Amino acid sequence: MDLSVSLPGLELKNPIMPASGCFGFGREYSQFYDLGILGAVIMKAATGEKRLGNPTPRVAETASGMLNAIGLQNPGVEKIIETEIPFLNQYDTSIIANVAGSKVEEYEFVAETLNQASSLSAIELNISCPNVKEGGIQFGIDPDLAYELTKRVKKISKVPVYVKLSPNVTDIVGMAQAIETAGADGLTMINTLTGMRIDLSSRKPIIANKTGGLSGKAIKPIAIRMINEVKRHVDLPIIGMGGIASAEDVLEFLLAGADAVAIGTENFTNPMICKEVIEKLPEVLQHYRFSSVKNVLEERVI
Amino acid sequence: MDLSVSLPGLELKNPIMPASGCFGFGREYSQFYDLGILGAVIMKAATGEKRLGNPTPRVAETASGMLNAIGLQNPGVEKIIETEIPFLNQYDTSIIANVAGSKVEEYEFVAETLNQASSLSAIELNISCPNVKEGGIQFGIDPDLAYELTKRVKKISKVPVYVKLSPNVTDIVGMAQAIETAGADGLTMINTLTGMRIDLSSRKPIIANKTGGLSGKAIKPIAIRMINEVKRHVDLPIIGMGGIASAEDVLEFLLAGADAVAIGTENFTNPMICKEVIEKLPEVLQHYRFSSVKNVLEERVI
Amino acid sequence: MNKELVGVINKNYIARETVELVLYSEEIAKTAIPGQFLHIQLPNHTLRRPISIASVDLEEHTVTILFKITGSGTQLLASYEHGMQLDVIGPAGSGFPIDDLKQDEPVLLIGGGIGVPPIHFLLEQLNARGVETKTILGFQTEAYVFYEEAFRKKGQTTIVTDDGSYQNKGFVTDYIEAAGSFQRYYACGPMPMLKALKSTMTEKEGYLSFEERMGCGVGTCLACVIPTNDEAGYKKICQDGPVFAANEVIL
Amino acid sequence: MNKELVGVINKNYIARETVELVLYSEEIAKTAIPGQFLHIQLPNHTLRRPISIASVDLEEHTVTILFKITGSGTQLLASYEHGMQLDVIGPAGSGFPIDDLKQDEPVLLIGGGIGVPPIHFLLEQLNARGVETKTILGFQTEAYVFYEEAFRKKGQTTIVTDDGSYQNKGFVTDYIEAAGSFQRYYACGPMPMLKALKSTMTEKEGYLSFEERMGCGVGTCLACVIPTNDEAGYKKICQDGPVFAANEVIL
Ligand SMILES: Cc1cc2nc3c(=O)[nH]c(=O)nc-3n(C[C@H](O)[C@H](O)[C@H](O)COP(=O)(O)OP(=O)(O)OC[C@H]3O[C@@H](n4cnc5c(N)ncnc54)[C@H](O)[C@@H]3O)c2cc1C
Ligand SMILES: Cc1cc2nc3c(=O)[nH]c(=O)nc-3n(C[C@H](O)[C@H](O)[C@H](O)COP(=O)(O)OP(=O)(O)OC[C@H]3O[C@@H](n4cnc5c(N)ncnc54)[C@H](O)[C@@H]3O)c2cc1C
Ligand SMILES: Cc1cc2nc3c(=O)[nH]c(=O)nc-3n(C[C@H](O)[C@H](O)[C@H](O)COP(=O)(O)O)c2cc1C
Ligand SMILES: Cc1cc2nc3c(=O)[nH]c(=O)nc-3n(C[C@H](O)[C@H](O)[C@H](O)COP(=O)(O)O)c2cc1C
Ligand code: FES
Ligand code: FES
Repeated sequence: MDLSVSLPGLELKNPIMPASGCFGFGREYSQFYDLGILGAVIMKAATGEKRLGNPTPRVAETASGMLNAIGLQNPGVEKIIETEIPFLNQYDTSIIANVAGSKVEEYEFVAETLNQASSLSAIELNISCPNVKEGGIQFGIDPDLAYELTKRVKKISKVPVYVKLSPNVTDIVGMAQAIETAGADGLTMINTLTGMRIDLSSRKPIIANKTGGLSGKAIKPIAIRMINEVKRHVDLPIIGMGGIASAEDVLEFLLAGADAVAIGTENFTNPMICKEVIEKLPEVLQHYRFSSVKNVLEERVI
Repeated sequence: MDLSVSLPGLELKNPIMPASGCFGFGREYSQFYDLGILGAVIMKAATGEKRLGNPTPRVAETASGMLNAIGLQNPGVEKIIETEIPFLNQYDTSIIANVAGSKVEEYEFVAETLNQASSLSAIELNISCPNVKEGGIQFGIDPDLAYELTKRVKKISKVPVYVKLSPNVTDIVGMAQAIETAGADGLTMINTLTGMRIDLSSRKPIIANKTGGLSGKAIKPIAIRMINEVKRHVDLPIIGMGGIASAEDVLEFLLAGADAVAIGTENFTNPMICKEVIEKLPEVLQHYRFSSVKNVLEERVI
Repeated sequence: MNKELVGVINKNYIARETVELVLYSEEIAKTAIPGQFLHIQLPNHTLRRPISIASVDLEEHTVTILFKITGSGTQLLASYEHGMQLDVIGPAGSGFPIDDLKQDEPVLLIGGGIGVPPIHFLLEQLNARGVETKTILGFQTEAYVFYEEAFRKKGQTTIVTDDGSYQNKGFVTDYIEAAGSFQRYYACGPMPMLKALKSTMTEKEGYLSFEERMGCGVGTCLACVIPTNDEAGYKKICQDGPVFAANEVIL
Repeated sequence: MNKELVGVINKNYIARETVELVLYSEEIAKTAIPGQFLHIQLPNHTLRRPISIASVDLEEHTVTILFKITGSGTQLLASYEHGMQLDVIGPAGSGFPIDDLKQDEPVLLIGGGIGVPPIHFLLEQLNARGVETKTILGFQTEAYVFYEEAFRKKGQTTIVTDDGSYQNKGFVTDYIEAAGSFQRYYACGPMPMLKALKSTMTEKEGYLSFEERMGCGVGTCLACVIPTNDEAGYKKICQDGPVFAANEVIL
């Protein structure tokens, strides 16, 4: 069955890719299966300089989900270009870089630097990381800031720019519209919802950063709702994510309005999940009377 | 062990009460246990006139949670005063009325009418029901409207006014502060998060209303985070809710900043849950070295 | 109605994707009437699953339920074995009214798919009271047919399959005329079937048993309402139903 | 490292709240080294649980793990019985380096509570290589003591309990001097114990095995980092560890 989809900068053999921060730069999961089967890989966030992230504990389990506050730990954009992109280049898959920063200038620098790397298919602006103290999150909750940032990065970037939306907002459509107006090529959504767990013995938050981002199956209904709402108002392609754990979930996201999907947390539960979902997708599409992924996108009623 | 707590208008023998809409007016659950053991009962929403609510299906299951879009179905405030409050009056428990409406005037009318009922301990303003088309939800996401509504109802009401916060906002603290400034006596939080599920066979949302409110264990980390954030900035007592399903959960909410708690969805999973949690709470408090509920409130570090 | 832990006595696959569970409960066996259901909790599922009572055995103190595997809840339910326990609320809902039946006229029973179990329980009770029954049962295909013998033993029985792969082909409604005269009909099955029955048999007294997605299952949350002709304008399927007179509900 | 389904061969409660599971895996039994762990999936839990390998049997192709019930995951793990299957990733992490040990000097092994299992696996391997071991094991109280015999059989062993309810009272660090000379130490246990060991034995070469809350367990998510003295500034407990040289990490 034809699973291919086309999005700006992304001619994907299938709509499945691992989500940023849940797959590192692919090295570890390449022990489990051939990364060449993936539609694309979204890399872990890149910042201007190396970052060491937050103190530990950085994760906590919740009902059907988890909290994380990694804090954008990464070796810095230059090191990523030098050592990680070449590794991924061995595989027949598209590479999307996730760009983060504290200031507009840092986003610009990271985007500009990444544009010099060969074989990068797109960048994803992470304007919504709730786990770093300064910056980042503000861009994700204020439509004017998001507009400004998107516009500035678009000016610099030759590769298509996707902007990743935070669900921690009152008006997700307003955010998406501001980003559309600024000229973004696509949206990715959703990032994590800010949450907290308290340890009863220590009487303190489990996560050292106190709050963390909630991801996993628990947030799927929120992701589906937001994607559907945005798709009804905004004309950009959407890479959907939030709790995907099966080929059925992928179809639910596509029907809701996503044009491709990313799988995050479930990689931790099942390191084979991307492969299993790709293998199962044709059967599931057929069962629900679709002839291809493109056929789903044509027939869905948003 | 002393489980009692004091909140404005509410001298509770324990901090446990069923959440609005998840216990009707208590009749059905009175078959399962004596409602007199409850700290309080929060009744199903009351509106000015009888409402028939949304078309069915009205609920859908999600991972560790559920969606609902009942749509404020209720017999109208006068009928509630006539037939439901007298029923609950048989039991030695506090009664809190949940007030909903489409316009400020409807809220005022309902609050005023309820104030004529004897033995009502407090009212809870439901400014956050995401499941009715007109009104309601706007009050819950706009701090100015929330301020105005709270102020007008406070002017009318002799019994303390609690305002129920919607989690579907960017700035929960801003909402809480507006409501505090307007003179509310307390906050209840959180209401449901707007979500959606799509049925793969029909290719349409499962819930007839399309979107529904997400509740249950899945949302607990979001509730804990929001309560904690609000408690650090606002000086009002908080009745906490969102996914409580055990006595341990109750302690987690109290440590996060709640002064009493409500149990919603878990009543459907286990109709005995309120009773079981009340019975288990002393043991759990003791295990974590607390001597009473008040002791938790004193010792917690927000 | 009560919440109790009941032991699983026996499990059988009786047709394709169709499982019969025999549960031990003195209380439910004693009090249940046809049309009532059990509201069953399953680990890691927020909502209980409503499953009709298919029969009771007063001597063995057992209650039999029968369900089709259609999703994660019924899948999990199918994994229960002898010796395990289920948390159930029940008997829930109101049943089929049968106290005012005349003795000397047959009644028509109509069951479609997973609507057959409560009709089977009803059959047994009517039989015990000496009321003659005629039954029409509809199934998807041959592989899904169950309880045929049980019905045949107790009265005239017509089996219909959607594709004609077993006995008659078509819809249950196609075979009502052939069933001859009856004083009243009772039916349980998918909504399109119930709608067709209501609109075809306008002059007959009939009782229909409905399905709807439930929250509480005990009458409190208003998830399961059905519009009615009376002043209230609605009734609750879980508590006032699942059985309603055909002429009181608006479909 | 691999993801595989392994069969449960046997389960035993060997001390209070402490369970030993014997699993069948030819591959893991063959390749595992002491200090490595299994990352175990449990139904309805988002995160896998890391549990150290406590021993392997190359003839029976089995891997033994041992854990204390401390929460919902280990509670569920304790419900596994002979015949059931577990989804595990492993052997994960790096182990205790032992290839460069001298043959003629003893090593000191220190285990605290649920840190004892990997130390036990290490004991077996050292013993097989003819390296003499001295062991100090710490437990909360008498009820929690396990594997005493296994250690005694293979070398000098000191048992310490927090409250003195069994043999010696106090902390494992109180008994290091009495253990006499050794070429190197290996330890696994709670963080305060590891910190105390590192700061007491500054001139000794030592290897410590750490615990941290994990996400992926395979080195990808950076949940489990520990600060180090090198240029990178951190290492990953799940992949680079859980065992580190005492002098490379900052505690
Ligand atoms: C009063 C009543 C009696 C019933 N009796 C029987 C019976 O005897 N045998 C039988 O096989 N089935 C019966 N059903 C239908 C049965 O409840 C559903 O098949 C079952 O709940 C599906 O659960 P699932 O987890 O397998 O499916 P999923 O689709 O995964 O369920 C998801 C959610 O939708 C609900 N749901 C899905 N389908 C239905 C449905 N048809 N009716 C109501 N809720 C649904 C589930 O309860 C659950 O909350 C009855 C339903 C009702 C309302
Ligand atoms: C490398 C390594 C090896 C381990 N080996 C063993 C062993 O051999 N025997 C044993 O009994 N325990 C061992 N542990 C600790 C064990 O992983 C935890 O006790 C277990 O994860 C608790 O899970 P739970 O669901 O019962 O507890 P919960 O508190 O409900 O767990 C909630 C979450 O916190 C994590 N967590 C809780 N406590 C710990 C902990 N101490 N370390 C890491 N994560 C934790 C859980 O993995 C889970 O993600 C080891 C830990 C690590 C990191
Ligand atoms: C451990 C962890 C780390 C993450 N790191 C990043 C990141 O660096 N950049 C980013 O844009 N999103 C990051 N995310 C968010 C995910 O990409 C994804 O948007 C979110 O987790 C929802 O998808 P899921 O439910 O499938 O995990 C991270 C999520 C997790 C769980
Ligand atoms: C079926 C259902 C109906 C509800 N009806 C109301 C309502 O009428 N008024 C209201 O303020 N909240 C209503 N709620 C929200 C709950 O009171 C509660 O805030 C929310 O469900 C979170 O708590 P929980 O996770 O314990 O259910 C309803 C929730 C559910 C599940
Ligand atoms: S399911 Fe709650 S009222 Fe019927
Ligand atoms: S747990 Fe993910 S890197 Fe160690």
